[in-house]
Amino acid sequence: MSLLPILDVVLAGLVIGVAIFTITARELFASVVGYVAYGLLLAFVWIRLYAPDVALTEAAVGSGVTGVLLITAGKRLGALKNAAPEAQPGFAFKLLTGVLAALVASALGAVILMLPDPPPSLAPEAAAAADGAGAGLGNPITAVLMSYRSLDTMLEKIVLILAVVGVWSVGADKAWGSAPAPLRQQEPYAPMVFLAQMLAPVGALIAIHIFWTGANAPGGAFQGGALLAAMWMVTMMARLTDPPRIDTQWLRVALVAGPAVFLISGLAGEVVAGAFFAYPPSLAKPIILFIEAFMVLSIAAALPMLVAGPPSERPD
Amino acid sequence: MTPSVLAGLTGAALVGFGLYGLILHPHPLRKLLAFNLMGSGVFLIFGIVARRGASAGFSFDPVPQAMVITGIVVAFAASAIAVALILRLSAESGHVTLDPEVWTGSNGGDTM
Amino acid sequence: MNELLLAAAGLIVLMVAIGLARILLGSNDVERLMAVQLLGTGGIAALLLIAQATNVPGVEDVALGLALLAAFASIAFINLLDVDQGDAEA
Amino acid sequence: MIALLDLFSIAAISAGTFFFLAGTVGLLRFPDSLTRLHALTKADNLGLGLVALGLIPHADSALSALKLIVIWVLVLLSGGSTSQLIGRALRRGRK
Repeated sequence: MSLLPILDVVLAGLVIGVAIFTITARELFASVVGYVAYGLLLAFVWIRLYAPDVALTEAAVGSGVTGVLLITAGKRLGALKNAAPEAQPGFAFKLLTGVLAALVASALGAVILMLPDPPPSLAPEAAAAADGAGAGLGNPITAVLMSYRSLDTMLEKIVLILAVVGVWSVGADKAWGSAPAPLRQQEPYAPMVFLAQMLAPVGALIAIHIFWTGANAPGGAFQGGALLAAMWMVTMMARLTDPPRIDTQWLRVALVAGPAVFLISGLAGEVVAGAFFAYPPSLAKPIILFIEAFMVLSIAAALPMLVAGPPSERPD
Repeated sequence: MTPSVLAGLTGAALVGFGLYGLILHPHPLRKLLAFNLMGSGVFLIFGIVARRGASAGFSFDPVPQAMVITGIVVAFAASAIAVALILRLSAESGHVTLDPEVWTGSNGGDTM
Repeated sequence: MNELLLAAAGLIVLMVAIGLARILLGSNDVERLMAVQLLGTGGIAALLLIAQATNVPGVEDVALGLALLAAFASIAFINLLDVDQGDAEA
Repeated sequence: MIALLDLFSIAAISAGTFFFLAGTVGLLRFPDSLTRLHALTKADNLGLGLVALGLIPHADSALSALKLIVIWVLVLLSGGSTSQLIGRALRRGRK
């Protein structure tokens, strides 16, 4: 195992190198390309930390979907090539900022080197809670998300809905109810249509698989939902579909379904099992999978709508 | 140096770079990108806490990991709102900048 | 065997890193995109090798997800490049 | 039998690593973007394919072996199509 530390150092160096490129690149496009590469690399770091669940989420949401959000925004700003050159800060200010950033980074580094030993851990507690309520889940992270910290997870779904509402409400008044602008203006080129047609069904299958195995193995509702969202966006970018009108009934139902089912299950737990978000032990696994299925739906609907942006005035 | 400590120090460095970019870049989307970079550094530091929880008779501490997953999604939602606001602001003001002096002052010098 | 897998993974990561550094630092947008594609593929290969050597379970699923996302990112960038190259607005 | 399979793995993974090497060298040394694209596709198609092939004998189950193949097919599909699109972007850029 002598090669592994070297590999880790190379990986860390790469992550930092690409991060520096992302910050210092002159153009927005190059910077976003760097950011997506950075997200992929970070996913490998997470794998090395034995966190495949986080790796998948980081790659899907942190890198992939955020990257698409930024380049779509850049395209809409029409300012990819010139990044407001008139407001370049002076040298003294740069130096001061550099010193401040270095101070913050070294303070954090010092804290990391001085972390308490033995480390405090909620693992036993979480394991106990998961054993009680989320029995039958082989993946402790899914158990934590759906049982031990289920209120957090539900509120986080509500944050997603609030974000969609926030993005929609930024649009112009007269555009309300219409569809967001399509992710591509002109007719797509044939290979892209082909790729989207091939990729989307396979990708949807893989997304559902990752959601399903999430009960016992790395994966889960977040990762599956994000992949499904990515596949929907692929079809939008190839103009196989366009973003739906924001007053469409099914869209709104899909957005609200996840948190609603979650909340109802939580309230039902109050009645059946005696506590908010308590599941009857014998039924815990099916109930959790049932809730997660609706969460996948909501995430898959919310992420593309966040990327597509507010409704546009043009009647597309 | 264990992989965890190395990843933690990487995270600390990322926070530093992100902060630098966040303060210095005039372009709002670049600021947002730097902010996301900073966030992922914080998540990484959180992640090594999860990894260190490994010694408590568990292969890792699932609680911080689950929170990082939640955090990544919330960070994305916040970024999406920020992007919507930036787009609206520049559509209204005609300038791609957050500097109030540029868009309240003379309306010459279109930066688009 | 494990040592060998790690050596192969290390070599691939190193290669991809060199390519990435060179292309990111000085070239045009299309070549940057190519470098990221190489990073995705090489990264998936290295991931599979390292996972085999260190016994992290369930990594095939992560690799599947990464393969999907690499394609997704490429499509998004090309979508943008087309516009950059001046396709007439429909 | 086990030794034979190991030998197969070693051969396939070494060959795969070689193609990554070749792809990177090509990406760095070839004179223009189109030839670099050519080098890149070798790493995509053959490099990852051979590595996946070499790992199949070590897969835990038939399902994970299948997943390795699907990963390769996905990369083939997206690599081939995006290369087309990149090539087109390059051609249009040159005009």
